[in-house]
Amino acid sequence: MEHITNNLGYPILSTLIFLPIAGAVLLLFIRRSNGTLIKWISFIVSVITFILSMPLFTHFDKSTYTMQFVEKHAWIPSWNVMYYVGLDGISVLFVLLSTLVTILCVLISWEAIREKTKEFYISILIMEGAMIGVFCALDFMLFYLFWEAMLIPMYLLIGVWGGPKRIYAAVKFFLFTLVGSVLMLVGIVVLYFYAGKTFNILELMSMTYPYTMQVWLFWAFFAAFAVKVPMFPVHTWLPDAHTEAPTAGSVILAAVLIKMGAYGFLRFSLPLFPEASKAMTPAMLVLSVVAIVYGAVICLMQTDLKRLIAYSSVSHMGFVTLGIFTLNTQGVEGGILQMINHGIVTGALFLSIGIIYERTHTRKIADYGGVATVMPVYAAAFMVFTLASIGLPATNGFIGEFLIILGGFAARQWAGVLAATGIIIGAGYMLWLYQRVFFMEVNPKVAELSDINGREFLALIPMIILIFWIGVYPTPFLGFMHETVSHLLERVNTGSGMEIEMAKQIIESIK
Amino acid sequence: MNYYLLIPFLPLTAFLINILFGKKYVQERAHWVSILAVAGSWIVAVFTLLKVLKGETVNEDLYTWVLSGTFEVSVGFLIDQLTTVMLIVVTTCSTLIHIYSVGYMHGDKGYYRFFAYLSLFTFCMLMLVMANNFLQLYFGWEGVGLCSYFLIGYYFNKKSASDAGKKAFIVNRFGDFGFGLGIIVIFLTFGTIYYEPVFTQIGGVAAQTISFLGYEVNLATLIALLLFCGAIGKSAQMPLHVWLPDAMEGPTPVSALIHAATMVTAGVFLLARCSPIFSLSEPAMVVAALIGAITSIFAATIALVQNDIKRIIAYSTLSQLGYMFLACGVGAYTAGIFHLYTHAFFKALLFLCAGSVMHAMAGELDLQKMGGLKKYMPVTYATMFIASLSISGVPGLAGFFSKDEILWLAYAGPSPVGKFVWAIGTIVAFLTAFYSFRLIFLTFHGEFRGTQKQEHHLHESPKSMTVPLMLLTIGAVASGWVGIPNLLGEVIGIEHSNWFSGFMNPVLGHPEAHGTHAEEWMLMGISVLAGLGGIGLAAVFYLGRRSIPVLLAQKFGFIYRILWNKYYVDELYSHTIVRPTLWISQNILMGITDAKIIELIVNGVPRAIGGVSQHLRKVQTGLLQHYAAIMATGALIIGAWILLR
Amino acid sequence: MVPLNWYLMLSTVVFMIGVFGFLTRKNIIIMFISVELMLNAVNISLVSFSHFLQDLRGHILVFFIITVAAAEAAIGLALIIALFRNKTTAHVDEMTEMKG
Amino acid sequence: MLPKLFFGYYAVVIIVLSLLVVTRKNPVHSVMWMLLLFFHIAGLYLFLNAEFIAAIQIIVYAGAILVLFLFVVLLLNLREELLIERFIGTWPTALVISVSLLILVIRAIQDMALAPPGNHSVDAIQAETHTVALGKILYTDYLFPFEIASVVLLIAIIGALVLAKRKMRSPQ
Repeated sequence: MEHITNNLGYPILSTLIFLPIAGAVLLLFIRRSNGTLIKWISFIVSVITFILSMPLFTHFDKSTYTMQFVEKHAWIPSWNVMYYVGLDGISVLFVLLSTLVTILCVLISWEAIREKTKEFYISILIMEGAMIGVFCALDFMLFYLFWEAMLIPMYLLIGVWGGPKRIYAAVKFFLFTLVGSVLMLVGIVVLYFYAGKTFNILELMSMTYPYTMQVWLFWAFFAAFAVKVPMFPVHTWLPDAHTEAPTAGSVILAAVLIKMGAYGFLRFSLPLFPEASKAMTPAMLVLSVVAIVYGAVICLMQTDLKRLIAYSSVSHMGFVTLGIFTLNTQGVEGGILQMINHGIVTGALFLSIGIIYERTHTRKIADYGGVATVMPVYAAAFMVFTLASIGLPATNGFIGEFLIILGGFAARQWAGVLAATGIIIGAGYMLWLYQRVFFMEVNPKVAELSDINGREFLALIPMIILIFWIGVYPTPFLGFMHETVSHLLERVNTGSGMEIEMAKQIIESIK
Repeated sequence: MNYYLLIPFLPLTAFLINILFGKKYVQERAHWVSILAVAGSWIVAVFTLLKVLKGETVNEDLYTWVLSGTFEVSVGFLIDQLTTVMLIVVTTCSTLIHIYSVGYMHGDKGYYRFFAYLSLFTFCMLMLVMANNFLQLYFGWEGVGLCSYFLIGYYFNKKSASDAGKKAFIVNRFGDFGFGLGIIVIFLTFGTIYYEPVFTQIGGVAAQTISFLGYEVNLATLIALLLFCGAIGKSAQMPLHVWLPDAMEGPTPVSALIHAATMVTAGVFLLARCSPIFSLSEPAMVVAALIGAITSIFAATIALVQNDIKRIIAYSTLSQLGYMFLACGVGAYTAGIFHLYTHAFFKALLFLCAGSVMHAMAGELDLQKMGGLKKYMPVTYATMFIASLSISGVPGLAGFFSKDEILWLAYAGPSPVGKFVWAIGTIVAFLTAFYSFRLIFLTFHGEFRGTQKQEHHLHESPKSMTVPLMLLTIGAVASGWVGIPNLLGEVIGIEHSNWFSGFMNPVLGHPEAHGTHAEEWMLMGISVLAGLGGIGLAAVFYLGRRSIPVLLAQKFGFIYRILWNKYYVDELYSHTIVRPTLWISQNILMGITDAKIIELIVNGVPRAIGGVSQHLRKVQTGLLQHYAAIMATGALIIGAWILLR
Repeated sequence: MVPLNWYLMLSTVVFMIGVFGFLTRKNIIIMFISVELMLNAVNISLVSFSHFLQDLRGHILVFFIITVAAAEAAIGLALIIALFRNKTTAHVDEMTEMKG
Repeated sequence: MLPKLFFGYYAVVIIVLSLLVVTRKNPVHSVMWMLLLFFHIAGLYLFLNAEFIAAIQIIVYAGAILVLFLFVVLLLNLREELLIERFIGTWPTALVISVSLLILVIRAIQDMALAPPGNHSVDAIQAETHTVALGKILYTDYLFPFEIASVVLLIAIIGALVLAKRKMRSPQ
């Protein structure tokens, strides 16, 4: 199990985790009144982090499923807790996404955040460190630490810099996620004791657990991940949180935070509890399909820009969970790619909405109309995001959704068919939104708007490039996953050896 | 790099230049970029045609597009006879319409944008026809749909235009839903979605059945019908035809290029491309033939009573597309493609003429306000008259040859519904001639019925518009001469005069026809008579006694209203699909599930905890000594428990 | 010889008087004095234990208790003064901000 | 017999004085009774061979802490004090709690067993005097706590200063 490959010779992951946090500490010593310096420092820190994360893209060894860039140190020896980080094909892209998105968040908040600037950027940078930590952690205690650590800056982002109902939204967000993760903590502790006091995720993954225990733990972890995704019945925090959060908060939430649920399913639920996952597949597929259709239909009647995009996230994340629980190559790879896609596209949509919200201070769709006339460049960019969101070929959304539907259809025909209806409705609500905001007569309320400036353009352009890059030539991105996914599916589909154990027990009892 | 890559990528380059630099740098010169690119494509396409004539076909991959497990698909190009025909049709029409647009769109605010979209469309259409696998076909398929959306909604400040664009896109999505599933079923059956292996293996699995959503279905039928869903969406066949008439909100060159000549015929192209699959499934063929026949008569009847000049042509397009489907449905793929090819010329011409009329009438579309335009715009009149003759099937013109071939093969072919669709086709031929000439007579003959101001404004269109008209007229007249039926060919002394059919033979095969020469002459006579009869009747109604149509409309008011309201299909969809969905969204999902059930649980638990704590808080008196006393009591209890245990 | 138990009982009685005073008096200074009383009661028992066990560690403890008591008195009384300045009362029943 | 008499005297006086301390209405009286109480406790310490402790009991407690108390008491409003009820309303409950605890602890004392004695017998202490014996332990085994105690005192001094200081007028 312990093949350590691809060491760059320096602790790249720790650098990525702690550089933003160090930046946040540095900000502590800057005078509150010196807003420009604060912004520049956070911008530079995020850019450096992004540049430093580039070796992950270029030096990742795509021919192996093992963990790469591994660092392992004892941390709390008495509990056998380790500082153990590493990346594989599932997680590497998310680290890159996190570092990219943080830059854009800093850029987009440049003018929008005028109060408590210092605290805002500190929160953003700490958030970045914690997000990267979640994706890298290979020790359950470390993972849980980062997982919960993310909550605090996000809670502050919503609760301090949010809209009028921010307290309600922040508390709702916090409680939902906390309730879920506490159940996961119980699951972690159970695993810890069952496996002979180890938090090492890789070690835990190579063990065999009895079926009943798997099922219980599956649901415990499900609670944490389903809330984060969010899956169908526990999705209501998302619209509130998105609506009230400041732009940067929404972007981080959409682009990275809600990916962690789906990431958790892939990283933990499937390999740790293969038999339970397999047995629960129908339930998961039903929930996913319901989320797809439900989220899409409910989008049709939204009157609030952000709320609409938030519900569309529910629908799109339904695709992701559907893909994951198809348990076949196309579905899972499509699911992972769709997570990236959704991060890019929905992140970009929230960036765009933030741009226009900054000008008009209204999120009501009815207050817009004819924006394409006054802001043509912005309209063009938003069109690209809309098209990617509805999965037009040559944009990234298509590749992901097609692979997922293909996988879904192969797993259960009804799942593929129903998921495909989500695409029809998706086109409906997104185009309707676009029409009401950008087309038709120019609403007097928006007649005076100026088109986007260079800074805003800079924040959108990486997303546009990525959308077409993944859409036209996804091989570099899909290439990361092949080995890891096939290894994962091998583990899930051949089982953890539980049947053999059970057979042995039966033979014993006969004797 | 291969030469044929220039065909799609020249227009793509033009699009990128125009969209990125159009506003600031290119501006009024945008048409040069696009026209040069499309003309370049045309030249390469002709070059390709010459190569294919020599028998050199191409089937190559450019690069791997998607790779996931066993699912592998490339961006690849297949150039065979069918592709070549489409390439010629697309690049020719596109080039001429680009030139026409220079005059038509002159002075428009979004000039560069218009040409950018046209070029993008051309790119997508070319990718569609040149694909060598289903996924790339799907890419082009959705791409042209997107361009159609952009161009229909080109005047996006108009609500009706943006509505129409959106409608087109969403209705097409319904079709693409089936198409996408079809591709998935193909992959799961064959393990590949390249045309070549699929078409070679389909014979082996055609007899298999597959359980689809609990039903046992024949595999070939299932695949064919799913693909057919896509085709009826794109080609606006019943029941997904509703978007095409509304699509006339776009600028007229767009209607000519996208909604007449090229994009809407993609459905026919798909049927022809997948003919190996369709041919194996009789049910799918019958469905295609019937849908085609029904659409053609359905649209033709609506066209009889409409007054909007572009809508009449749009319904005419629907009707002609129905013809092509009908042809494919009876196995006459060659005839379908032949009709596609001739139709592209005369229908594009009709639209461009209508555009020319609109140009003169300052955007007026109502036939009732026109009349007597003949003397103001002779070129437009002449070209449109010829186009109408061609669509009516007057012998010698392009429409005659293709229509005649379809009707003959429907009648004489092996299809179980052949005779029936032949009868409908013949009736439609009559109706087509009637409404086409109704349009001509009401527009160009008689007295002008518009306002003084409009009359003053009347003028012939500029050269950039009339020259393409004249060039297309050549196509409308002569394009059919490559497919003269052998029967006629013998008479005029040319052997193998149906050269087109021979050319397509390697791809589409040769349809069976069982009939005598006498029968063939008779059918030809009937269809010519139907066409001439339609023209004659229109002349009687609209040149002679103008009172007859009014009287008929009054007498059969019920039928007239149904036709005028297009059989109420839009209303039907609005009441059965759109509104219920919105109602469910608003009242059930937002009103009950999310707001009541889930929120009740979500907010109810904390509220219950809050309620309990309201009582518990009374323990907190705030008096220090009470806390201390409780602490002491605790110590007492613990001590007692330890000591007295 | 006086038995150890006698000392311990004395200590207990004094301690409980302190508890009673702490639990009942309104005046915060008397409450504070009651705390000192309790500390002294404990000191008595510690010194007597030390004597009977022949071990000086009890004395050490008493020594530290007195130190802490001094610190506590200084801080506590300063708090009382600060409190009195804000509230102009030294009665705990008038300070019930923590009431739920 | 004599030691028991002696102890009896101290015990009775200490208990009575304790009761007086907690029941007097006037805080000044309470403090005064407390002073007397401390002297008696010091006497009891002498009785237990703890001379040094007895000395600091007088010096620190009686001399420093109580004076501090007295200062504070005199700062407060005494006149109002004499007018109001001295106990809170629920004092019977507190009495029950105290008495129950008392019974419990006395009961516990009954079945107590002593550990084996250490090596600081009365004779040993007297041989080198109590202060020296205590100092030897304090400055060797308990040096670190001793230092901490000094820090605690320092903090207490600063803390008391900060707390009791009148609020500076804020800059605005």
